[in-house]
Amino acid sequence: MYNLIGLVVLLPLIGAAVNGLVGWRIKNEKVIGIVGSATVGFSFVLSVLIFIEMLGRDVLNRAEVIDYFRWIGAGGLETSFAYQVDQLSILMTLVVTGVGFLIHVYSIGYMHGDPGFWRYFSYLNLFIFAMLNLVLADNFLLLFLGWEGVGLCSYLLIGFWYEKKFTGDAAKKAFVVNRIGDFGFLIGLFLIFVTFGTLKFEPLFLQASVMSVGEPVLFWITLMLFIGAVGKSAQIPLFVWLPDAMAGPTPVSALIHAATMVTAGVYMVARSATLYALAPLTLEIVAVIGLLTAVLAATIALTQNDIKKVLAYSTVSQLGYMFLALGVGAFWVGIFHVYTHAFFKALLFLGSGAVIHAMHHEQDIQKMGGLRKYMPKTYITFLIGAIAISGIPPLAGFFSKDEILAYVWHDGSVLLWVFAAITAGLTAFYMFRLVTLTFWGDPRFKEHGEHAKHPHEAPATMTVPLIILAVLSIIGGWVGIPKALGGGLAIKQFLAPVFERADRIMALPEHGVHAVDYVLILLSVAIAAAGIYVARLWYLKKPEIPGGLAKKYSGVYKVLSNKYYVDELYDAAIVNPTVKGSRKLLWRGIDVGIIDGIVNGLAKLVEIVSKYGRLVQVGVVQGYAVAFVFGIVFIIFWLLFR
Amino acid sequence: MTFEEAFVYILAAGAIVSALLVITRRNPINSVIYLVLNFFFLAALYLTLKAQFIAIIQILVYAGAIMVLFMFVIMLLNLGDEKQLRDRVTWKQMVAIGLSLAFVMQVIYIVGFGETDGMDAISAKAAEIGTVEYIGKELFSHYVLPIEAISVLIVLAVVGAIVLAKRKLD
Amino acid sequence: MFENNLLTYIIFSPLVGALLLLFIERNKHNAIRWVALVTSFVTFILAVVLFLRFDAGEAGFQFLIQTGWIEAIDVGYRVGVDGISLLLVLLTAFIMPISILASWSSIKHRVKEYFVFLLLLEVGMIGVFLALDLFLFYIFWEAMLIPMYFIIGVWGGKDRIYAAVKFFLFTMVGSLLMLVAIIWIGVHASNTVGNFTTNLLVLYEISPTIPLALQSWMFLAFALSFLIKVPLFPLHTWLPDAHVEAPTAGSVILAGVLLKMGTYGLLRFCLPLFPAATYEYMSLISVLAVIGIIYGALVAMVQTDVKKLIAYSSVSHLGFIVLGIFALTEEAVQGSIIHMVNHGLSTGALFLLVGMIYERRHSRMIVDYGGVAKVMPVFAAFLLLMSLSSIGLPGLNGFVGEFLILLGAFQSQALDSYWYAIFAASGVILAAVYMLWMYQRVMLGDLDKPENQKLTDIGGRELATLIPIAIFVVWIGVYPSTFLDKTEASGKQLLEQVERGRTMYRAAEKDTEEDTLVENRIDKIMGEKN
Amino acid sequence: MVSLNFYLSLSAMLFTIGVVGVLTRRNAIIVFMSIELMLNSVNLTLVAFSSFLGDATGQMLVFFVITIAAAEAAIGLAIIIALFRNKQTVNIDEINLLKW
Repeated sequence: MYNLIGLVVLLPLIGAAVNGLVGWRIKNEKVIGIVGSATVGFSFVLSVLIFIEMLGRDVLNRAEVIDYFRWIGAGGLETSFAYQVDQLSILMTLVVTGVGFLIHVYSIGYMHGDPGFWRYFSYLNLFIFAMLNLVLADNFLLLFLGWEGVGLCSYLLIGFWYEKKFTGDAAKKAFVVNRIGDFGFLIGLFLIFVTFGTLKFEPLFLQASVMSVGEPVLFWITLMLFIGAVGKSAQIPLFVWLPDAMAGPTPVSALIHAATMVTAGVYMVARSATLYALAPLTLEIVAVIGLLTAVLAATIALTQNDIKKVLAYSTVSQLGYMFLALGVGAFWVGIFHVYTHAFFKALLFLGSGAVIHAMHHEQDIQKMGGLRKYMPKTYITFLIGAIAISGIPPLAGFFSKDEILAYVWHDGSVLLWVFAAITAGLTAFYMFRLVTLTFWGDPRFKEHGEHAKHPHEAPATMTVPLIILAVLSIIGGWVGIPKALGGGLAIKQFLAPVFERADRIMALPEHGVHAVDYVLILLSVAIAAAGIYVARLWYLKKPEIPGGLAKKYSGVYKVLSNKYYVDELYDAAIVNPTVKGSRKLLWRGIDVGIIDGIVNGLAKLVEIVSKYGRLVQVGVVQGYAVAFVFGIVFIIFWLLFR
Repeated sequence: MTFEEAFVYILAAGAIVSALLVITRRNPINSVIYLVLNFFFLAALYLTLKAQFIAIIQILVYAGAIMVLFMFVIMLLNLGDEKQLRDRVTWKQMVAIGLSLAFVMQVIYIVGFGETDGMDAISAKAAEIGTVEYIGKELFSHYVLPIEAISVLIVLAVVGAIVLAKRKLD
Repeated sequence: MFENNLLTYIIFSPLVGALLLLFIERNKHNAIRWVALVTSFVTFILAVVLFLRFDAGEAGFQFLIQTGWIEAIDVGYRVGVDGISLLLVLLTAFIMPISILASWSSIKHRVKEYFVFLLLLEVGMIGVFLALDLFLFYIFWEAMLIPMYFIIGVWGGKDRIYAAVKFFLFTMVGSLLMLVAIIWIGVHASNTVGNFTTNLLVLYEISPTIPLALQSWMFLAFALSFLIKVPLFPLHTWLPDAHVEAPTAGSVILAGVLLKMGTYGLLRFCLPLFPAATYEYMSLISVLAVIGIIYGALVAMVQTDVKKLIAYSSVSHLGFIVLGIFALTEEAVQGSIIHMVNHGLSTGALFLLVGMIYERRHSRMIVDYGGVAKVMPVFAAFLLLMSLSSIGLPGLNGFVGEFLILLGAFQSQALDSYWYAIFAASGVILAAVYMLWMYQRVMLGDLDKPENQKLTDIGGRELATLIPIAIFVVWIGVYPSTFLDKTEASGKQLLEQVERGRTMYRAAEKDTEEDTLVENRIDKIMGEKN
Repeated sequence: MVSLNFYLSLSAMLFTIGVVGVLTRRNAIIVFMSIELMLNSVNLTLVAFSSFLGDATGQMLVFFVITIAAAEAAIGLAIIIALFRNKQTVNIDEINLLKW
């Protein structure tokens, strides 16, 4: 079965090629949709089969590298299209193909009637292809191919409705900001190659595992790779692209900008866990950046009114959480959170998509409210998602979030824990602010008369994926029930071989069940519950409170609702000076002014010299004769007196 | 100063004056007349050098044939006086005159300091080699090839002159 | 017999076509076009045969032809192909039919002369890549200038004369110095082996014996000529003008092949002939290359004219290639060779695309467009593909070259600094900025200009020019081994040749160091006495 | 007795007068006559040397020079006539076709 991993990767590419090359001739949306979904569906089925086979194998024998063909080979560099099937990659593959399949199905309904329907499915399939390359690659270069490939698809899909200017801007911004991260990633790759002489994971990590902790080159490698992750996973300071990326179709936001692509950074760090474990300084940076991002994004989310923007900042915040987990050395927890987050965040996005669909592309939550009665299925599923992300047991979010908090606590930094806990509370708060404003209360849009909106429940292709994801959001976390609650942490055991080297280096104490664990669990649930309660109180019962607060702390509110002016800062500090400097100084100044000036100046000089020089030869014969005589006189003179 | 010497000096002075007159006359007709005069002086000078044949040729060919051709052309073209001969002496002319003076100085300098030993008097053979007989013998023995060549050249020149000067036939 | 003379057939088959064209009446435009196309296609087939019969394991020259020519100074008709020139010959032969197709309808006056010039140009270009005799090389090098001069000057845009003269003079300045150096090295050979010679194979043998001081001058003379052609910052200003004014096919050939002659010259002549001087000047040239990468990208970013933008992007890309050459590692040199091909394909295709849209709309200004993707979806797809290839997206050809070059430069012991590669890698970011910004302003957004609404999508002939390029773009991106394998042995051998110069250069460097040390000591002693 | 130097100096002066004529006059015919002057001064030199050295070669050369002068005069005057026909002038300042 392992040999079929190539087919898992290839199927979506076939789908993309079919839809991309002949899709515009197939006028039938159903055919296009089925081609798009079925290829991903088959991939999912195949990966499930592989997964089952893996579970059947001996624990030590589960990982395998399937080498297909040579890619780039020159000098000492050898890379191939080779896929590493192991616990980590198969888990990611399952998430990608599984959630991807649901979103494909959902998109058939969501994108109905769009003139670019074929194009959309082609891009989406291409994305799955690239993402699978990313998670299955057995070397950093192939990972980079997937890494850039998903970036490209994200570019294409954000700018899918290219007639609007802001979609193009957002797409370009996403790509370019990602490229800044990729720059770091590339340098990281070079350093790895210089240090280890290979880019393949296994030999590389094997070599690394015997190196001593804290070696400078490892610090630089991991830092550079982390810069790549910062770009892809939208962390400080490169998070600015993700909220703008919401310009794309909502299923795209669900798939790419919530469930899969943005978690690539987390995956990559987890994959290189061995390296990171050897670089404690980088791990600290990862933890701090992660936490800062989590807090910052959560605070921005408090004030946003665009339903998708709230979810986007929530994603940024959750990604920060994942990096926090990685930063304290809990690599498996980071992946665990990626896995649960994929379910509930995809669910939330798809739910919001259903709402937007129903509200005829209205995204402002201040103009919604009371949708509960119009679209009950969407409401229920969305609510499940919100509860899951808030961390209320026994939904998925609780388990992963609780593990993160526990690890942070055991890491010994109370400060980190406090901020992480506050962020959890904020998360619960803004999610329920969203739920309240959208679904509860009275409608704030026109229900009757002209320009009235008539919200309606979404079609089955959209609701079925919602329901499936809702179920997964509930049960998805049960693979990681902590010991304190009598669970076995199945996912930890499953992933352990992947992180075995890193764990050995980190040597985190295997903490047993303590009273403090129960306290922590209770605390985190309490914080989440408090958040939910406050949100419900403020926005449902006493809507005057948030308004009052906003007025009272108008400065803070302004900063938050303007996202800390980060975009403006970047524009003023980097973008504008570069563009202006290039235009005025480099192009007009150096290129046209100095270099061409010198060139044309030389030409002018020749012209001027010639202009006077040619006066010697004006065609008057006597002039020539004078010169002639002069020559004679000169020669005689020279002969006489030399 | 013997009479002979005085005679040579007078002839020399005449040659120079007539030459100067050639290049300073406005009217080309006058120039031609003075040029003919100059040629006569030169012919006389050739005689003092005992070159009778050359002197005769000078009169016959130069003064007699060539200068008549000049005269003929000037009259054919009916040229008037040259304007602005002296009213505008350009810097180019100044330079030309200056250069020429420098040139003549140089030559005289060379002549003055040159080695002319054994040549302070006309050779005894001079009277012999200047005769028609001697020159004729030389021309048609030693110089027979050049003389044939030059005769061809003369023919070519005549044909060329006709071609150049004739009006178009159309 | 066929195989023995294969290279001669490849070089001169376009010439046969050009001669044939002379016998066709000048107003039979279609016949002229077809003859030109068929000729160039035949050349391409021959080049493919060459590619297939090429033995990748052999590092030296293959298909050698050596015939005497001017015996007195040992100038010969010597041609041969190795891994470095093979791909470039193939590229040239590949680009030509495409250029001819691209000129099918856009050239309307003096059609016959145009195609004759194109074919003559091909003779010159292929000759440059195959010549193994400095004299022969120089003749081809100059011979190719003339058709290009006329192609820009006669069929170009409105400032064509300025551009053509600028192009000509820039190139001329360099090549005259090169001629001096060719004579010089020939004279040096006569001191060493007894007779004046321009035989490259002989010169390769004696080159390490040239003293460093002499090598430096010759290197500079050669390098200046090549670097102008490349063009390296700050010798690049002829390029934007020439590109903008040239007709589409002219730009395609200019970007696709002509610029590569400079980088090829570096690899074939500068490095192996003057190995010690290479070490002396490598950091200077590499710094300029890195400046060129960033500078070209920044200037490209703010261009208002699409063609100029692509022209400046060439400056940036060629900076990568030069950096790769002077990094002197296997990865970088192979990367440079493959990147020459890549740049030829992707930038050539970009110029083709710009030419297509120019033919329809008669404007190259970015502001005149916007939202064109709506009316020209196929065009938009190709433009995106080629832009992405130019950006260096993994899976497409541009990445293979860029990555190998950067990797090679990063680990290069000769350059001995990470900073070259780090700064060069920032060009990767900027490439995304300028290409995507251009793409966004031209293709995306609202289709608000009425003249753009009537644009028609590309047709069959245009597709025929783009699809082959697209195939190669993906092929090289996914399975570059087909091409990289051919360059491996020759690249390795080149590095060995250059390596010989290292000890010489190090020794010379040490001498000067010791001299200064001694001087310092003397100064010290003198100072103590006083 | 008059010395050779005297003849040579005289000839130099005549030559220079011819040069001045060539350089300063605008009338093509007078320029032409000045050239004849220069030729004659050279002839004088040749004859003088011939007589003083007792060698006939000089006089032979003079013979040829005169022949050439005749040919030259014929051609030159023909050119002047042709020129005058085209330009209605013999002023050499106006005859500057050599400019290009």
